[in-house]
Amino acid sequence: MFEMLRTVMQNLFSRPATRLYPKEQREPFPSARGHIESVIENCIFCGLCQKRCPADCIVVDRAGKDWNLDPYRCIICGVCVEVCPTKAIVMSTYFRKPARMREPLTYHQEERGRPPKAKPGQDPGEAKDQM
Amino acid sequence: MIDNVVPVTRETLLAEAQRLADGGQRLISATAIDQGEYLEILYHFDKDLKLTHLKLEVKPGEEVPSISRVYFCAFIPENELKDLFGINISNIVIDYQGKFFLEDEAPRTPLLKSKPPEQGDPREVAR
Amino acid sequence: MDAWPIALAILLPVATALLAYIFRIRAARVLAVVVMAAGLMVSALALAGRGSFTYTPESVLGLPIDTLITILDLALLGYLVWIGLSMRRLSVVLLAGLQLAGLGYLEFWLRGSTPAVLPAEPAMVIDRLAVTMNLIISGVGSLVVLFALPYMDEFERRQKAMKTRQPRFFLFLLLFLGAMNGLVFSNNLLWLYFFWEATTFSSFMLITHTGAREALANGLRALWMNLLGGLAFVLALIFLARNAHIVSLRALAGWPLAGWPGWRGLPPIGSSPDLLLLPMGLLCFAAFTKAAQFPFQTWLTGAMVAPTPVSALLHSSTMVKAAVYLIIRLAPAFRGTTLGILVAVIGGFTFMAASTTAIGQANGKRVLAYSTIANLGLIIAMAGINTPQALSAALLIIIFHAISKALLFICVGTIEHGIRTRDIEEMEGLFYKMPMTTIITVVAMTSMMLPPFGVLIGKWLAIEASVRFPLLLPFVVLGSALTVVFWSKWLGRILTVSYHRKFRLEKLPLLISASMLVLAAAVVVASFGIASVFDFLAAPVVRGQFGIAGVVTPRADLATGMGEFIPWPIFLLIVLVLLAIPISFSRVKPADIRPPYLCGENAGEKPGTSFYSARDEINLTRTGNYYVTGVFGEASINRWAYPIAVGLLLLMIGVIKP
Amino acid sequence: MGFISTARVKSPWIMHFETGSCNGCAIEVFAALTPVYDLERFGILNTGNPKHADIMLVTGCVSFRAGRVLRNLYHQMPGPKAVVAIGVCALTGGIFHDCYNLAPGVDKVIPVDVYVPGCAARPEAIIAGTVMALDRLAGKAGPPNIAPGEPRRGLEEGRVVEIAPGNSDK
Amino acid sequence: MIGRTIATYGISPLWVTLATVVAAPAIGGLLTGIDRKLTARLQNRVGPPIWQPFHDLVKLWSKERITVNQVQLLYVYAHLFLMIASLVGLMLGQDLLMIFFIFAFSSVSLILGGFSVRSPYSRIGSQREIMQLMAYEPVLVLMAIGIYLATGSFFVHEIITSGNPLLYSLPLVFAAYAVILVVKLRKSPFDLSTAVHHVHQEVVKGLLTEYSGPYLGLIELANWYELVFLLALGGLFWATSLWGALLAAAVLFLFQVVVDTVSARVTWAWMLKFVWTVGLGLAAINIVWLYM
Amino acid sequence: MPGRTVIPFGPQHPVFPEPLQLRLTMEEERVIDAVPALGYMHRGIEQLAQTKDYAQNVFLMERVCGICSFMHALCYCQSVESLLGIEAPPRARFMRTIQAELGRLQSHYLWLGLVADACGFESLFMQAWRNREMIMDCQEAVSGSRVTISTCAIGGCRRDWDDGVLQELTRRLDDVERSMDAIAPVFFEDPLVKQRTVGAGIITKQEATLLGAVGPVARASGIVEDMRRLGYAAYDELDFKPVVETSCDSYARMIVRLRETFQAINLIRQALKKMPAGEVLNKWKGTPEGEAISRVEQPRGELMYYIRSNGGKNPERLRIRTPTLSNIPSLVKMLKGSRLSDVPVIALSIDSCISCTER
Ligand code: NFV
Ligand code: SF4
Ligand code: SF4
Ligand code: SF4
Repeated sequence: MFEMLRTVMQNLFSRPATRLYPKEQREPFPSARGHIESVIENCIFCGLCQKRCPADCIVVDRAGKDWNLDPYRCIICGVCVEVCPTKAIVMSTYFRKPARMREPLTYHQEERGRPPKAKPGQDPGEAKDQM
Repeated sequence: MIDNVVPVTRETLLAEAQRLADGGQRLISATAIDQGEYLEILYHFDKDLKLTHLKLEVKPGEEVPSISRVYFCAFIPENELKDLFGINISNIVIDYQGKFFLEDEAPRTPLLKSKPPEQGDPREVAR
Repeated sequence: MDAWPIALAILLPVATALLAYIFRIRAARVLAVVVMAAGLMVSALALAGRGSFTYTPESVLGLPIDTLITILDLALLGYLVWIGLSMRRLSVVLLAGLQLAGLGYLEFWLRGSTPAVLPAEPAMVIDRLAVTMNLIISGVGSLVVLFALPYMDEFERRQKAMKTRQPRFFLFLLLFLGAMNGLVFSNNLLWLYFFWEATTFSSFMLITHTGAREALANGLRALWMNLLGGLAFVLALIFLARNAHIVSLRALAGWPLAGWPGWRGLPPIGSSPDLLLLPMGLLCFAAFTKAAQFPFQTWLTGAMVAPTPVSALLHSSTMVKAAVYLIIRLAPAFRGTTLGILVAVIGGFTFMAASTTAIGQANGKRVLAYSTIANLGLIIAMAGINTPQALSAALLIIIFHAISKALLFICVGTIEHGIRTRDIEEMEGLFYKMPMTTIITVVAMTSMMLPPFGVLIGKWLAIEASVRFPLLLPFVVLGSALTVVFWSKWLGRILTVSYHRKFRLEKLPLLISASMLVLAAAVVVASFGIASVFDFLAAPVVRGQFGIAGVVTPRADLATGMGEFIPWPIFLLIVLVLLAIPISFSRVKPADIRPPYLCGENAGEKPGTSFYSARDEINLTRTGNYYVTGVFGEASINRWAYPIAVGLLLLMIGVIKP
Repeated sequence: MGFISTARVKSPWIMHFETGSCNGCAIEVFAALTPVYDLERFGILNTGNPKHADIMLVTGCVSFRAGRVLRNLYHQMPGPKAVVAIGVCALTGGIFHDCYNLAPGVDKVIPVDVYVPGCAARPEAIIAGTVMALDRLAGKAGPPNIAPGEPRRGLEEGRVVEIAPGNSDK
Repeated sequence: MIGRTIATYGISPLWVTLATVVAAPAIGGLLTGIDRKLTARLQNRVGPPIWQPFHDLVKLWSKERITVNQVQLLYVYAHLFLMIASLVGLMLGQDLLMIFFIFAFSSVSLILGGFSVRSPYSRIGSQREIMQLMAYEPVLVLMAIGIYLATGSFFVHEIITSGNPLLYSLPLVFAAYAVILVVKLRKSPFDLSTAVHHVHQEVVKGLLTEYSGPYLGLIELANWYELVFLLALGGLFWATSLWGALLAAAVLFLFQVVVDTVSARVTWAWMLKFVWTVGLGLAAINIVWLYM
Repeated sequence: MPGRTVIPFGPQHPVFPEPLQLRLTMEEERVIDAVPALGYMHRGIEQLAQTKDYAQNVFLMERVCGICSFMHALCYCQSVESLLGIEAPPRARFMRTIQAELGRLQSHYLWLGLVADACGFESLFMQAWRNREMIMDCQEAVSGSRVTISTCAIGGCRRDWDDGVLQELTRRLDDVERSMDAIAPVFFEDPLVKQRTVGAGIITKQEATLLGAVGPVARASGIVEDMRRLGYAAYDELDFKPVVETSCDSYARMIVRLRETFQAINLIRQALKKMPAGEVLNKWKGTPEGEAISRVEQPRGELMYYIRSNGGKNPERLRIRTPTLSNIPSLVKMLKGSRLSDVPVIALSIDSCISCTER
């Protein structure tokens, strides 16, 4: 009891350990695996990522030039990022923000050089810009 | 490959287990492998970091005596084998009757590659 | 004539008893008992309406009553000896035989030349205390007897009795009523002794009513313990007659009163009050046995094998009260003596020990028995310290305990017949089976332990009264705290209402529901009007003894000068809460009723009570009460309680040595 | 916001139930309660009892047995109530979506309000998800999500909550 | 305090009652908030805002009312009303013993509420609450007696006006009271029957498991009254001055907060042993000393 | 005479972070029988592993459990490596050791918090978990993820650490140790904690062997049993002695884990000092064949992977035997005769991890 008393008294007179998320946000570690994003313009639809993904959450539609990701199944292992020959998948250090709907993302490659487009209603963005 | 594999039969299993128990061996676990025709059951034992295995081959549906009277802790892997492979292990100290991990909605004997034996679902029997 | 209510009170039950025994027709018995109950109530009210008076009946059918009583007394003791012989119980033979000898010595050797009746000292004194007791005996007693009528029918059906033993049962039950009334009216100690033994006797006959082996064993235990007290009583009588020439209760209690005539006209001898300590101590000892104080508690718990009306009447509300009645009568004499303190301590100790033991009991009737013992102990403790407040507390507890406890026994008897067990554990969800009984039981239990009911107010008074008695205080404090424990446990169990079920009012025989309802109403009304009850019944007694009441009733409440208890706001609150019942029932829609939390595994038809567990089996949950038998079990309590109780008794005997 | 919805938003009590997965997310839920993240700042209490909870945090991929429990617990929560599914297991089954002993996804069993992705979901994400679920308590959110398809069997009479939009608004 | 005001200025009891009924929950709620904040700070956390309990209460009242049976509500009302009654009794300067009995009644109704459902956890909680009752009840009564012996009255208003602070004559009783305060508030190490605010308890929420929504809110409200009642009772030990009383109450309050944070839960057997030896012992020694 | 009480303890119960049910039959609060009911967390990983290829399975095995996830991957990789007949490069072996010990550290801290909570000691729980966050930060610093760190790969480690990471690790370790020193005495000496744990759930040495107890449960009963003595990863080059206590009760188990946290820090320091430079990943080709067993010492005890391959793309059979599975018989034994209030303490004293148990 007295050992604990010392600790709690120290606590009372020191700053709380709490990180006041969302008011204060810590910079993620540089190597942090937050979520993956596609740089769809780089994709060559080789299908490697689909083959190696342990959670089967990528579907590459070569014909329709669609790169489908179920971000709500992705376990953020980073294998796809590693195997992609063209660096068409990048790992963001920010975690994916919570959502009210659970629908897969489809990246469609219009033609090279155009920005990626997500399905309406979906925001693959980061938690950072949410709060 | 693994060493120290002692083949046993259904008759000698209990005696062998008892011998190992007397020798101060600790039961690690039991593993079943579906070989199509027959099931291979490996009982793993350990003493001073050295492994010993008992290897038993059974046909689907054959009754296997439980070693849980020798090693109380065997009831866990045995119930597991009963659930996942439908191995007919009799006389388990705490018998979950095929409902150890799986409940009614789950598929029967999911790890068995062949068709489950025709002796009826242990879960049905339990009910 | 003045005396008709007295005659009615004593003789009517006796006559009815004989009638019921002789005419073995059920209808006749019922009629006779109903008439008797009415008669008793009338007589009790008549007596209550009158001031104190004395009365000395001369003779019956030409036989001097003194002689008659002597003869009956000897016959009774002789019969008891015979019982002892026929059951081969040496202790009974010995104790009854010794009493017989003592009585013979008293009557034949000590009797002077001619029996001169003493005009100065009446044989019967009817004062407020006697009236109070009479009201309890005749009021509560009659209700219990009425309850017994249908109860015994059911009882015999349950027992599968071949031949009805009801005539015998009612014979002793009603004889007891008569004897009890006689006891509280008697001033002549010899008479009192006779009635005392008569209650012992009928208690024995009623405990052994079924004739089962356990009943016989327990009956014999009750008998020898009570006979031990009887022996002490006789010894006290002999001592009083020989050395002090006193044979009247009033004289004994009022001693030393100058000019008071002694026995048979002789002046009391001996000048020191210490001289009387011995007989007084012996009488207290007799009272301890009868009130089942530790270490004699076992006879009363054993007596619970008797049919429930017996427990209700003899072993809680009346017979055992005879003992505390005697102590209250004697109390003025030993006020302020060491004997008084010791009596208080013994009572207080019993109060605490019995309350503690009750926690470890799962048998409903045994809980009631221990609670009775505890309350008797508290009353004795109060009588022992005998201050105005203490006396008020004692009287209040006598009154309220009698009503509540009789009601409780009736309820438990009814429950026992309803669910076939008296095990508290089995009373779960009683509300669905017997809603009315349950509610009344709840009222009764609440009245035993919670404000604003009489028993608790009595306890409050008792605590305030014992503040100045440090030796008694710890017992009273612990005892009253522990009382709550066993009651709330039991109460909780019967109040359990499980999930989603309909219920219907149970059908009870008219006499059972009537007696229950009347008693329940009496509990509530008397507690609400506790101030009037106190003013009418208790205050005169206290004032008679002390000149002051000690407790006043300024605002329909009780105030002691140290504190004040105002019950009616609490009543108001309770009524307020009760008004919430219809509201709460109407606001809860069926869809709002969800099964209880079972860690998410509710299962089965009644999702409230069962859950899935290993192998997806459906298991029933249950929750047992805590009895902590390792601490509160009889065996573990007795381990320390017996030595202490025996030690206290020895101490008392040491104090009274002349 | 009204008086009542303010209070609701400021005092969301949570209950956590793990429905069978790797525990990673369950432990992160715990971590969110501890000093460094301190959910209690938001007035959140971990009640551990469905009858007291406003928000149920569900982790794990809903094995059959746990599904039975999950639905029962949901039924015992008083409305308005919200459900936050945490971790990809609870969302779709994640890496386990092909396993035989589960019908992956919490929304197959009870309506879900907020999905918190991640494997494991970080405590910050859990906080963010819980805060998002407050809209439901304030009465501002649309109907919760239910996975299409047959309701799961094995739930006896009297325990089944009809899965219909708006159920948790009751 | 207020009792003295009545005694000296003759304020109508009705006003006192009203003021008590209104002010006590405000104070109690705030104190609960401070308690939670302080606990959080002692644990190196930020913790909820101080007025958090009020949010909780309003929220609970606005929730769907679900029950396990229809009669549960009854016990809640009884608990609440009787708790208010005991506080009002205290404020009106009534007989201390009577107040304690009403207080006990209030606890018993909560126990019965726990018993009234066929839910194992709630009933185990009730059983344990009975054990707690068994532990603290004798100490409370002894405390009343000690106060009587020191002041010659059971009336709170006379106790207040009786001269010396009670703490001079009853220091050990005060200590015993501090012990049972922790028991009564169900704080660690004696949080046996129910868990106070997010402690994980083997009996889930014990006694309160089956209460939810508005009913739970009422119990929470009763808890606030109870807190004020118990602290006011503590204040009685230095009732000669308002500041003294507040100080005594504050000391007790801080004591229970700190004890709550620095101790593990004990078993009820141990609690019984502890309270009956240490608590009763302290009180008894003090009282024996008063007799001498 | 006292009434029997039968209650479900779990699956949803505040003292269990995971679904596990104990059906307790009690007399008053004395447990006379406890029957565990499992199956709430069973997914069927052993079967799923047969459908994924060897590399993907690393990630699956990590997710057997989120608490001891790294060592699952490690053990799996070791078993595959021994099938393939390859070895991880030395630097990778040291990195594996460090991460394994970090995992042990956080797992023990997690447990210390939970057991404090089970004793009803909330602030101690908070303290333990606050300290655990520092270890989580270490983990995140070295791997980029808090829980499932996904750093192990067949043939070594996926990513090398640069000096910044190593320095960061050294610095944070000091913080961890300092904060640990502050609360360790509470576990060691607090009278109330001792009152709850000493004598609770005794399991003697003989019983422990027959019941198959492993890890801290066995070591607290005086059995010197520690798979790290097998010398996998870099353990053969580090200096350590298994922590053994002999009082056989929950207190001993607590002390074993507490001392192991200090030991873990020590091991990490040693490993950091001795860590060689070089490659971290050996490339491999082809499909393995045969059968192999690999065992590692998890925070909760011995973990065994049995793998059999017939040369296909996927393993033919993968058997995972986790420590908790072996400790549950001991739990059943310990619970008999305990008090209800001790059930959480005892149930936690084997540090049950149901997700491991049921896979
Ligand atoms: N340590 C560990 Fe595990 C493994 N393998 C085990 O029971 O935590 Ni989830
Ligand atoms: S691996 Fe890269 S390039 Fe190939 S399909 Fe995937 S994203 Fe496109
Ligand atoms: S991160 Fe892993 S799980 Fe997610 S898409 Fe890439 S490979 Fe699949
Ligand atoms: S989402 Fe990932 S970390 Fe969370 S429980 Fe599932 S597998 Fe574990």
